Amino acid sequence: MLTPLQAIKKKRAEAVNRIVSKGYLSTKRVYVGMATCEIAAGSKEVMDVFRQAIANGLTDVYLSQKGCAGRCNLEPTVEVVEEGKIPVKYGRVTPQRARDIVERHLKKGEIIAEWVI
Amino acid sequence: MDVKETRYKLTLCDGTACIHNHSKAVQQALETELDKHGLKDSVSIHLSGCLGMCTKGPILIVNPGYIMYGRVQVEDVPEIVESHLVNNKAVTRLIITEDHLYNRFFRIFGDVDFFGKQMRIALRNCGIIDPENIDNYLSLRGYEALAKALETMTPGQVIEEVKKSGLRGRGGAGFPTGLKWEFTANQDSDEKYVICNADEGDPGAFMDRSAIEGDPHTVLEGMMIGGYAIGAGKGIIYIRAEYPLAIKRLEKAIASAREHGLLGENILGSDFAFDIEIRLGAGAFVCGEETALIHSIEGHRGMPRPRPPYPSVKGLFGKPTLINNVETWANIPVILLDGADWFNTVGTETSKGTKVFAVAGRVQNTGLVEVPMGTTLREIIYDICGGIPNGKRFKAVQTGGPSGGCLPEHYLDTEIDYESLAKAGSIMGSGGMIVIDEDSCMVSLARFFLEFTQDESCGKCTPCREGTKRMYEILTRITEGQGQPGDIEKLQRLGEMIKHSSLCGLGQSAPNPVLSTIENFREEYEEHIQDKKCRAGQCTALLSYTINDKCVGCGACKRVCPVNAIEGVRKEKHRILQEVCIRCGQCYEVCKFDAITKA
Amino acid sequence: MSQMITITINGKDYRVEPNQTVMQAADTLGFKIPRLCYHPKLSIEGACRVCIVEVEGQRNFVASCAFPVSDGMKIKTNTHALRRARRDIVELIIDNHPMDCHTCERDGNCELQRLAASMGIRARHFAGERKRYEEDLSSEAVIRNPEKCILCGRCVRMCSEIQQVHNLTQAHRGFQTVVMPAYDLPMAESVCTACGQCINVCPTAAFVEKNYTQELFEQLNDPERVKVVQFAPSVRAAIGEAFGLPIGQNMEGQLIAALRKLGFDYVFDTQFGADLTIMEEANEFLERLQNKGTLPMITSCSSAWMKCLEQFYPDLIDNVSTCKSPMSMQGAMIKTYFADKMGIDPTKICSAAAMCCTAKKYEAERPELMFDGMRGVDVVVTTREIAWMIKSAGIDFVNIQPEKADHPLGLSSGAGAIFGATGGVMEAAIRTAYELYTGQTLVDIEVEGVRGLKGIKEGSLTMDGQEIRVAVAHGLGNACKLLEVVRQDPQRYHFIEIMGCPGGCVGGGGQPYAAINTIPLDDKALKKRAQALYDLDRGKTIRRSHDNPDVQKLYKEFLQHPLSSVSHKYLHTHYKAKLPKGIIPKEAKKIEVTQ
Amino acid sequence: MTELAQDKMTTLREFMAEVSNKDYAESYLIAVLHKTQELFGYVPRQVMDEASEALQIPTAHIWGVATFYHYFNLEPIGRHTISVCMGTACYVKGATQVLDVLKKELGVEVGKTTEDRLFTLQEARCLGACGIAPVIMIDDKIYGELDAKKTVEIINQYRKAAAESRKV
Repeated sequence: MLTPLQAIKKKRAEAVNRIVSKGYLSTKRVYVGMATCEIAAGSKEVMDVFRQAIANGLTDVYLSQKGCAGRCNLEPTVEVVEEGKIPVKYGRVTPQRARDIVERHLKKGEIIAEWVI
Repeated sequence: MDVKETRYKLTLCDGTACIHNHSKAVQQALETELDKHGLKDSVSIHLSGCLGMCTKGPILIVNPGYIMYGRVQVEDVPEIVESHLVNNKAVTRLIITEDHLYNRFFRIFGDVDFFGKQMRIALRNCGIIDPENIDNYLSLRGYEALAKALETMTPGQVIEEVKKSGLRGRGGAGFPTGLKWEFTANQDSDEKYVICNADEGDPGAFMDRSAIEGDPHTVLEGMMIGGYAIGAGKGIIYIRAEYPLAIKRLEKAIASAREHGLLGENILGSDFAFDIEIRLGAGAFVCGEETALIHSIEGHRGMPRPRPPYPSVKGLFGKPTLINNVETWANIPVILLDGADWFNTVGTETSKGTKVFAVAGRVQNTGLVEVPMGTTLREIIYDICGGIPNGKRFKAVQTGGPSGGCLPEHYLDTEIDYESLAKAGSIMGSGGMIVIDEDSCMVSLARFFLEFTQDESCGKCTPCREGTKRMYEILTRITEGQGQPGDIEKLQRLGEMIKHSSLCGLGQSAPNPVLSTIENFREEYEEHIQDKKCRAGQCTALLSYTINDKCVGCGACKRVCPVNAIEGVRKEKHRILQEVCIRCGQCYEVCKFDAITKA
Repeated sequence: MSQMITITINGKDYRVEPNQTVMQAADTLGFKIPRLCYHPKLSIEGACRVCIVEVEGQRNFVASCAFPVSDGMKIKTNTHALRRARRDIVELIIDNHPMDCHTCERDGNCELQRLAASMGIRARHFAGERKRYEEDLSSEAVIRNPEKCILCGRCVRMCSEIQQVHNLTQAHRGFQTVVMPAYDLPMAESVCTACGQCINVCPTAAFVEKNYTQELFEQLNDPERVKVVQFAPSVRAAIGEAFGLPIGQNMEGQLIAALRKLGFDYVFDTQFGADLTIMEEANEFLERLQNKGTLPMITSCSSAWMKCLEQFYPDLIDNVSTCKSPMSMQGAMIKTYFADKMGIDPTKICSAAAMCCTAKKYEAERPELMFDGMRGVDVVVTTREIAWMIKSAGIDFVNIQPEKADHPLGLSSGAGAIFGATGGVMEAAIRTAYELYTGQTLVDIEVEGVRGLKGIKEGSLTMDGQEIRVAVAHGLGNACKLLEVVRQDPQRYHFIEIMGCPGGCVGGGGQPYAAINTIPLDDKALKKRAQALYDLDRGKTIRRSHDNPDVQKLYKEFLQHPLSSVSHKYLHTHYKAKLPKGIIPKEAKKIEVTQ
Repeated sequence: MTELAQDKMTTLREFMAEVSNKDYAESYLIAVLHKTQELFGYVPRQVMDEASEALQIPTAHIWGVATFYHYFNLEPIGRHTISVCMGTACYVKGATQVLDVLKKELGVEVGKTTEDRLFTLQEARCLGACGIAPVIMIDDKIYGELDAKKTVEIINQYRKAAAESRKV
């Protein structure tokens, strides 16, 4: 019988494993803000762009949603995190910008400076 | 911002303690050293607010990687630059490995100016985890605080820890949380309840919604710990029906927690049993008041009742009940894991920890900020939120929503805590913060809040039901140019009476926006009443738009007018039909020739 | 005995009981803190804020009706700030009130008026928009006028807590709050039982009875009509209050004299009808008892209770006596027996009734109670209305020479008198039933066990070795509690008396408004009114209904015997379930319901 | 009263039966009203009568509750619900003007439905989209950074769509 602390540590280890198995260790992690405010600003459509890109064969990318970080006037926001690099945070992302992020940043590694927060 | 060039971002703690420990000298040394290595362009230095690790200061954080160095002295600087920034090898002897919950946020956001002076405890996971996936929460020590409480602490010890932390209710009044827990724990009853008040209704405030949408499990964990501490088996989250996504995420979170054995019987193998249910509000602001909230959960009209008895004695279904708001609950796991001794180093003498504000209105960056208590209004408005846009002048900041007051410029350096805001004539409230510039009329603003409170008055007690209505009428006539001498005094008289005689907090605080604007902006009221003038040009009844001789007949105003109130032939002077005009000011905005007079 | 505690009021120390509110403590010490929404029989609302006081250590004023005293508490009841706040609060109420005092039914009897006067409101500072609502005139009995409502909530609490009819609610909120029945139904279509208790507790004229005084005056002036009036037992016990006399004076003789002066040709006493009711009801009970009819038998005198039964207890309709109420029996006898005896065309008779009750107005309209195409009673006025008519006609009620009622429907036994108090019908029925059943004289005819203001009273007696268990409930809320017991344990009682109003008819919805410095429905007042009736009973030589010679004569000349076919035609009826618009009790689902 | 859809009534009855077996069943009244509005778009009287029976709550009480909470519609509403955010941020950025334009354009007051049953106009407390104030929400879609003209354009889009769907 595990004690509560042992039990929760076991759960944590299992959780981490599940996250990793979903491709968390991919080179690039993409987070799309999906709070009410972000959705109101259009983040659902942005999310769809990334989903579609992955469905169309974009690999080595871990896609996830996240809550609101508090940058209301810059929503929708998208973060691209690469291990060992400074996370890149894009603001006011439209579906068109999202497609560009896929093409230029995710595929070619170019940071699109003018949209960065 | 030039991202490509920047390889490293350094964040230096600029809190009082770190400055005391010579962080400024470290900053200077860093600049010199960077210069020496020609790194000035590829490494940037940022200053942050207190990072809450004062005993280890000065603190320097290097991004990417979020390497945190502690007790950095001037002598250490060359080594850090040489080893870490040039050779990409961290200086292990200085690294702080202490795993604080609150600072994870900055691994992602530590480099953004907007977050520099912030400190994220309640919102520590918001914006960095997937709120719909419990694994995300578990991976960040989620539910460890609960496990710790169940395994190593008695309920009494949990309460002691919360008391020691100095945490106060984040819902408005700032009652010491630990005391509230203790009162409820001391009640002898086989049935007790824990309630999370998520009936956030202040216009302009959305802290609770964001917190739940971004990190629902934190709230659940806080409630479970509360349930364990006071001996309750059931928790209820009362949330506005207007927050469908937050509700969905809570439902999902509760379901996942059940699946993981974190809710239900024998939680984590202990003999603690607890479950959580969601109840929806239905569009009544007054239900944020705790006795009204209880009535609403019970299926009644959400009307408050006199206290005592307090809910801790006689609450939901007549049983002892512990009610805290979302932000308060979200602090609990951090207090248990990082310790009360750490928590109470953050903040001011009387107010510990951080406070989340929803900053709206006339600021560059609107949004949610979480800052340590003691941060000044100026830091929030100018340093974090980027000041007033369009070169306009700051006029006032309204805190506490419809229950709060308006503070003019000379209060900008007020260090925010419960007492200082009250002393200044406003309140902390649940965290709404509205910045007002010179284009806003203070009488109209007061009227707006009164319209809100009188619309949301439950109608039970006379002062609030009848009194706010009369105040609203007086304010309306002032903004419509029908103000009479003596109106200000009537507002004050009614305001004081309502404040002291109303049944519940809604009524007791309803006059605050009026009383504080009279106190600080009395001359604007007088101008409206005596001179029939609104200096902000916002009271439409006191102004009209006319076209002057500068008009060249370009037709821009005519095109933009939403109600076709402008007529005129091209290249000839146009005319505004006053009876049609809704005084929206669009023509005024669009005219390039200064041909529209607003008076 | 709990430990006494010390509190300070306005600088002076007092020893008081713990576990009470500031208001209660202050009351015992001779401080009368102004109040409005508070009523001792209802739950604490704390809404009007008139009773605010200062308590040291409290940030704001507190409502003394709700705030508990504690040892060492320092209270101020009369500071400048408090006086000013109270004044402003009452003024705010007035600002949203029609202020048509001179033409208002409650003029001179209005709690708001008294309060405003005591606050010294001499000017209005905050006047603004006033709420506007239509008066609801739909009901035969109770008029609702939301414009005059000050939202103290007493009527809502009365209707739900004491009466448990739950007809009224506060709807909407804030400045738009209105007291109304569900779905804003007209009172006539609502579940209102017409008991009129909302009128009794209303501080203003937001609820009043439907006034028939003008109609009655017109009838009285009609030379073609034979004007006949009957008056209920409780009217005589309370009408004096409307003329400033102390509570509990029996004004029977003065009332009869005044009614004659008003122009009535014949003045009859409903106590005669009560005696007649007992003759029928006691026999009905014995018949059920002997022939295994539906028991427990429940009385049917109270018209509010009858509506309550039809709506909420349709499953118990067979348990209810088929007897009409004393008023309706008397009305039937006026238009048949009396008319025939006097050779008057019954359609020429104006049959009026002065009742302590508002629901009797509703009852008089009921088609179930008609006979030969006629109504037994044409006009019902309340105690309040008849008092006003007497004043209006310039009759010196207080000093008038008492007179006696007319024959053949005016003589009554003591049993008929006590009908007006809770338990009275039961007591009167026992006096007759016992003697009819056993053939022996009941020695101890004053049945103490069913007297008094306890909500539900139980008792038993032995008749020829058989134990008869009885129960009495007054106020519909108590009735509901008792009937739940009956539903669960139908064998428990043989005979039940239910009266719709607290205290029985003496606390009826048509009784005089509470005089200054008294509380509506105060227990002491109800007891005094009841005592007047018990004294009346004790003062009579005939104290059993079956000993009333005029009743005996009526049977001999017209009705033949109790429960005869003639009796059935004129004195009995059947009630039917009504489509309920409140709670439909789960038990009632099986019952056939008619629209 | 118009006949209520049977399948929806069945769903609702099942829901009421479920909550009526819980502890403190009467406390689920507001949940029942929410469910009703979710199914029917408003709270019909017939449902309140049934809820009274199912939860054993007097109808007057249900009426009091239904009228207290502004979330509940007591009348059928239009095809599209326009909620004008009157939160502070929107107010500061001109929500009143947006509302005035809508009132004028639709010819209805707040809380009312247009004659063609196309729109119901409502005021809303903060919709949580302060960053793009002033905003309105039509059904569940948010439109931000509005001015008078843009507002009218949006309304016309819906009118056009409705006109086209009628043609088809």
